[in-house]
Amino acid sequence: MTAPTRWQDLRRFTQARVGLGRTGHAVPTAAHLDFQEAHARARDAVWSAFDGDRLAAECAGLGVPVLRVASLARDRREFLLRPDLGRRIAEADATRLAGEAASGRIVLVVADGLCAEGVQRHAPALLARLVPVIDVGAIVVAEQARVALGDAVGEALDAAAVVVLIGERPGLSATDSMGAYITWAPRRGRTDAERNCISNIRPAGLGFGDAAAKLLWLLGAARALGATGVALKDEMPAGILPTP
Amino acid sequence: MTAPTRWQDLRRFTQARVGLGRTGHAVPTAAHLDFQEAHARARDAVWSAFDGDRLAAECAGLGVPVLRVASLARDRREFLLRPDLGRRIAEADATRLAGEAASGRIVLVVADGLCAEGVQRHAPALLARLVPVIDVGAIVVAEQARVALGDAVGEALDAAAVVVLIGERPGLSATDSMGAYITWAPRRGRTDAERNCISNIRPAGLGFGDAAAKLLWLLGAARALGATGVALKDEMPAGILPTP
Amino acid sequence: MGYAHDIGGTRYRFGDLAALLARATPPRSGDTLAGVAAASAAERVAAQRALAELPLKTFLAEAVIPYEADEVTRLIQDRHDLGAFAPVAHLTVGGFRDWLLGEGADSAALAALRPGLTPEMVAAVSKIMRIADLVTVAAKCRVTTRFRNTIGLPGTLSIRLQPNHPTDDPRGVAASVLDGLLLGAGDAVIGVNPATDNVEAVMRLLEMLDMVRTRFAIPTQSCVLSHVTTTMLAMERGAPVDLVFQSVGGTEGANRSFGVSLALLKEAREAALALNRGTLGQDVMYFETGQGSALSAEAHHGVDQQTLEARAYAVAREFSPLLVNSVVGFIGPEYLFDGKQIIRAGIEDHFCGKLLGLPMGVDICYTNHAEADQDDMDTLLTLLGVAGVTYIMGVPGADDVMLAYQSTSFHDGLYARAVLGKTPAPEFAAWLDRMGIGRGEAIPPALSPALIGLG
Amino acid sequence: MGYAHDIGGTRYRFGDLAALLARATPPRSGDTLAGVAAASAAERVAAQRALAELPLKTFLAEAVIPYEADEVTRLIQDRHDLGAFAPVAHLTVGGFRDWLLGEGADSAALAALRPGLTPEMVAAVSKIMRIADLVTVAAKCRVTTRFRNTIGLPGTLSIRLQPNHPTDDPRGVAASVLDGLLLGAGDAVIGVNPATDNVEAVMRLLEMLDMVRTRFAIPTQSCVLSHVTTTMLAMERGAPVDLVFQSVGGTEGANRSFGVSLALLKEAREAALALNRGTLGQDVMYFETGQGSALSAEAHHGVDQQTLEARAYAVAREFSPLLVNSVVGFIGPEYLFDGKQIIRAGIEDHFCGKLLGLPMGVDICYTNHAEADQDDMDTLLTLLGVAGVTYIMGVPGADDVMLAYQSTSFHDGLYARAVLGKTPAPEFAAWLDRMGIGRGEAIPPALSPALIGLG
Ligand code: B12
Ligand code: B12
Repeated sequence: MTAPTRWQDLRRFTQARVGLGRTGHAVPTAAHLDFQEAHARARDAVWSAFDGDRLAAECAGLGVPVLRVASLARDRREFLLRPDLGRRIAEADATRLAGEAASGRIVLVVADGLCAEGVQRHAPALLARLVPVIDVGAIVVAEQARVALGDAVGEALDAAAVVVLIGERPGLSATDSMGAYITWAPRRGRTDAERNCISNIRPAGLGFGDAAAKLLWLLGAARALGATGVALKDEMPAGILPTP
Repeated sequence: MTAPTRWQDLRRFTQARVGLGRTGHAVPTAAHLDFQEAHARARDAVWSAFDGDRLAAECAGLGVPVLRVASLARDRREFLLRPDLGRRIAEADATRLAGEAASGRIVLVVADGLCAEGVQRHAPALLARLVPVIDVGAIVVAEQARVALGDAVGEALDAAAVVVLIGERPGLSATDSMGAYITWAPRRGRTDAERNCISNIRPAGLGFGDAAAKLLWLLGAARALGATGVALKDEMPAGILPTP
Repeated sequence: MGYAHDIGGTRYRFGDLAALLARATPPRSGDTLAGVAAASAAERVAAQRALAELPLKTFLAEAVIPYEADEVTRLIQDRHDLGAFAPVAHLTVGGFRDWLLGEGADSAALAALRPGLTPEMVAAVSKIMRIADLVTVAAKCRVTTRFRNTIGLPGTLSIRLQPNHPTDDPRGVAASVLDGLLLGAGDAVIGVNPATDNVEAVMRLLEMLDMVRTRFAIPTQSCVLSHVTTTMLAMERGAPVDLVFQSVGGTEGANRSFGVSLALLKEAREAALALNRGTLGQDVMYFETGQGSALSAEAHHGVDQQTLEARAYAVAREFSPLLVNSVVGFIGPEYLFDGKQIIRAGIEDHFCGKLLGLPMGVDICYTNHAEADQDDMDTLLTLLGVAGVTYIMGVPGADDVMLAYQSTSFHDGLYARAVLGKTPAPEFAAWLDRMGIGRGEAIPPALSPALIGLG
Repeated sequence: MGYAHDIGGTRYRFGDLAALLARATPPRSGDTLAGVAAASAAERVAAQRALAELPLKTFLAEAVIPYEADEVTRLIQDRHDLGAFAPVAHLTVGGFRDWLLGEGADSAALAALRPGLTPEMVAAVSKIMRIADLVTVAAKCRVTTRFRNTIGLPGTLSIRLQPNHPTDDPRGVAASVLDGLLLGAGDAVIGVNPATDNVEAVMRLLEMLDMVRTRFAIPTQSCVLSHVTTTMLAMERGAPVDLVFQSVGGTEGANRSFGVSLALLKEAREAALALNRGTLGQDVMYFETGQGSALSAEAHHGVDQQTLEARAYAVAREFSPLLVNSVVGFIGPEYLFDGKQIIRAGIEDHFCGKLLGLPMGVDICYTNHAEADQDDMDTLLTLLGVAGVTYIMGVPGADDVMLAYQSTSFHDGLYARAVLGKTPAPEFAAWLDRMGIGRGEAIPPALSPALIGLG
């Protein structure tokens, strides 16, 4: 590759919408319409359906119990407008989960969040890398779920830590992005200052190998510190080997 | 009264919001909040309920048949978004009306239109002045109705002319205004260019006596011309006596 | 002829040009009511992409309403100037957007292009433009008209003083006129909508307005917005008519439902020209338009309401008007549901009118059955001010006590001028200054109410 | 203490000041979610009327969140300057609106008043103001700050260049930086949101940004918007930190959920001041806020989200920031449902921030789960430009590929500057000129990509 001399050559370094050119002060028509189309798609992605059955089936082969739960949000619209409901589970569900207690072990929650598409597609790949190398008590497939739902689930299961793999809100350029939120000693009422986050997990973002490695590192550090959150800094060195 | 010297004295000549004063380029807070309150009220007025039973009962004493009809709009929301439905009546209703034929006579339609409040309150007073002096075949109380519904009603009844008394859209300063639309030889498909209109009938606008007088004049002129609409100019002289 | 485009593996088909235009339109209730709107965001984008690829020339070959069936189509096609069209003749609709936004399209180039544009071309390109695009291009357009003052100069914002009264009481109207003058309104026109169509009453109003104008020596024009036939009658009978007003629509049928035709408008204009009352110019017509009127008259031919609105501008420009405005939120939620739709439509209308060469104002307004409020109006007013709107309305306290809707107030006019650094028409600005208007709360002696019969 | 007002024969009661403020707020989903919104338009008007009659002094006597329970309340009350408050001490909230809009309230009077205002007073008055009012008053406020250039001078509009990348790849970030510079962005700050919280990665980004700035000799500042504790660690380890960033909220609890406190922010500021990297000034803090964050953290105490937002500005102003912006549509529809609510909130936030004396920018943005689109953003951008917003964001093509939301693009910044006649910060404008930026489509040699490692 030679050094870029044309503006649009900048595109080779990033997926960001650089080098669009200009007409007057506006973006050219082609770029404008690309944007409009991407917006229509991203809006649809918010409403993409989560196939919990399929996901649970795909996780079944991993050799750990696979449980199911749903938040108190009854449908997608309610989920969007009532984040409080998306964070909670029914008392009956909490009791049911308590029966499966995974005391002191790590619970992995797979949640639709703001976009089911990516989680549906990518969670199995990440789980396949993760489950063999950590002490997993259970995988919980959660529908209409926010990040903090992991606290209630982790509390019910008496987990040492909970890792929530969740659909990040869809953007124009990626509607398949996954976030991972790690909370040590999960219980209801934890704030976001008490978790750590790995974001933008997707093939065109942070790869599954890298994401699994980072999760592993953070879980190890959390165990050493006895906490996640602001107090736990990600100091994983750059050169570390990704899990296979 | 002395000549006004202060700006706000202009208010004595009109209900319009003149002489509000100013703070910088804006209206003072008091006037701003008056406006906000009036807006809340006017919006409610759009949804004010039309009590067709009561109106029909009040018209019963006038000695002409009182009929009832409703447009195809099923509720208020549909009425607002589907003016086409507010102009039409069911075939069955047309047939029913045809049985009551008022051939060659004048049909008075009382319709809720965009605001039931004023029609509910003022239509009886106007009808009381009108019915004794014109040849009325029937009074038709119409719900969820637009002006052009009168065409369908008039056609079904084979009327010489139809006069639609209808709730005008509510404004900030008047939520009880009534319009009267006159159509000679009514039949479906008439355009607004083929009607005449008397507007702003209400105590604080055009009085009932004046309105009745004008209707009388227009109906007479329409009969002479054999038409209403653009071709028929309101040339009623200013000095004419209102009906009592 | 049909059009099609694929989005995400689905092929969207559009039966003809009218369908393509309608599906490409940003969402609005009127197009849904007419059954012509896109069914999904994806279908809308597909239509926009297909539209962007369409050669502009297509609009010369294919009419959205047949030539034989509609005199507005005939007007549009007969008046089209191929020479003026040449600079953009090779472009697609998408290319035309780029051209309009580009630096080459300066005020002079845009003015030269006007006779080469049809309303359908202008409507089409607006459908693939964002609000910022529409503002940018409109702000480059210059349209100047004259009667007793100069409307539309760069850096000016004029105001129609709208002093309506529920019974047309001349003193009530006069009080509102004075209120408006004291707040700097009235340079576009002092224009009353009469509550009645009574010829005598209309003439009384015309005389009163003329009296106020001459007593106060205001460099402006007046108008009573009765039906054009009523105004013609008043002219015949010697009333002092400055401007002839009429609502117009974008199809022959819509105009018929308004009781007008191109021939009638021509006749009315000639009558007004014969009065020769203008001092600086003879632009004697005033038109109002508004999305939805053709559909309301069931004369829309399956064409979307914004394209029809642009066609109404073709009617208007035939008669060299002093003023044209869309009454954008005037009818109700069945055509423009909420503030968002009203704002978009207002910006589109202004853009289309300006691009076609009209002295375009906007009645920034809403009714109480629509989902809109003063915040939406402040927003649209500010946007239009930046876009260089020619004039807006001035209604006492924003509340029209006769038409029962909310428009911009006299105060709103002051706001827009102040915050955007705009001035009234120069002759009127000088008059305001001479009269001492705008300083303090007292009524300046030169504008004594007694002088116009208010005592 | 309770409040009440009658509307149309119904008495509406408001239990305390917080309830009164909440019920008087224009509708938004977040207040409904919190259960504090008015139940009807009539109740809202009743609350606005009661609020308009409330003496401003009440806010000094009654706290919306108890002094004992919240360090933000303590900050507000302890810092209140009775002397500065004197000019408006006799006014009600309604009278305060009139005062603000009046001619006496010029830029100097407004600046002098700042230490006398509490966020609650400012939030209260905004609730009875229309968008035009909020624009008018904000446009009169002048706030100027300095680090390596001068932000906030009249007639300027600055832009934060936001070159995010999903994996923080330095070359990817650099490409976006260059794109932005070529389109005139970056005078407010070149500020990256890091996808990871990895300290090493954050330091790599800080070094890369500093390298770009020095190679191209750009008179601006850079920032990596990691958590304040991560930035402190980076400073400790010698990274070139210009500005310390942190998200803040309007309650102690909201800040706790963000992992910060007033003491921590003070410590961070002192560390940054010690680096002494500013050339024209030492305003070293950068804060982001946004309606809804306190409720999201379940730390809202029954106070409406807009009042809490204003309280976040009290936190910000304690630390003399170079930049503060609300990320107004960033979180989602649960707090601001659609374009209309985002627009209103954006205008309120800007007004409140400016009145309290902050260098207020706005991230004009929306997410794909909200009911909003580019037209809404163009609208808010234009309004804010007229209101004199200090700075906006610049994101390649308006699409943030890491944060997954749409903000203003570099092009949008050019639009706003062009259509409103604004310029960048003067030092940056001169640099753009020197570099030959803005002329044509080629990359000027002085900005060769190879110079910053893109080859
Ligand atoms: C809305 C409105 C319009 C809209 C109607 C479109 C629509 N879909 O609603 C538009 C903008 C198109 C319009 C146009 C005109 N209008 Co108009 N309009 C009104 C307004 C503000 C409200 C009417 C209302 O609430 N109707 C009640 C609802 C329930 O009825 P509807 O079935 O939904 O609506 C129908 C009627 O409103 C009718 N209509 C509307 N205006 C007119 C005017 C005349 C003369 C007739 C016969 C019918 C008519 O058209 C609608 C569709 O069928 C009134 C003022 C008022 N306060 O009432 C003036 C008013 C009725 N209009 C008036 C006039 C003069 C006109 C025009 C003639 C102006 C012109 N010079 O072109 C035109 C043409 C009318 C026509 N022949 O078609 C005058 C009538 C004076 C008179 N006594 O004759 C009024 C009183 C006020 C005014 N000065 O503008 N109008
Ligand atoms: C929305 C958002 C926010 C919102 C969250 C409010 C809300 N109600 O949604 C606000 C603006 C408040 C926010 C704040 C911050 N955020 Co944030 N945020 C995001 C964003 C854009 C989307 C998250 C999402 O889609 N979640 C999925 C949905 C389904 O989950 P949810 O339950 O609805 O939302 C919860 C999480 O999003 C969580 N959350 C949001 N941000 C962060 C950050 C951290 C470190 C943690 C642990 C949790 C967390 O808070 C929400 C409410 O509980 C991501 C980027 C991305 N592409 O994902 C960045 C992101 C997660 N945030 C980030 C950061 C750094 C922050 C801040 C620490 C910034 C600062 N310096 O203060 C703060 C503080 C966070 C905290 N401790 O509370 C980084 C995290 C980097 C990392 N790997 O640790 C990200 C990746 C991007 C970025 N650089 O800004 N954020």
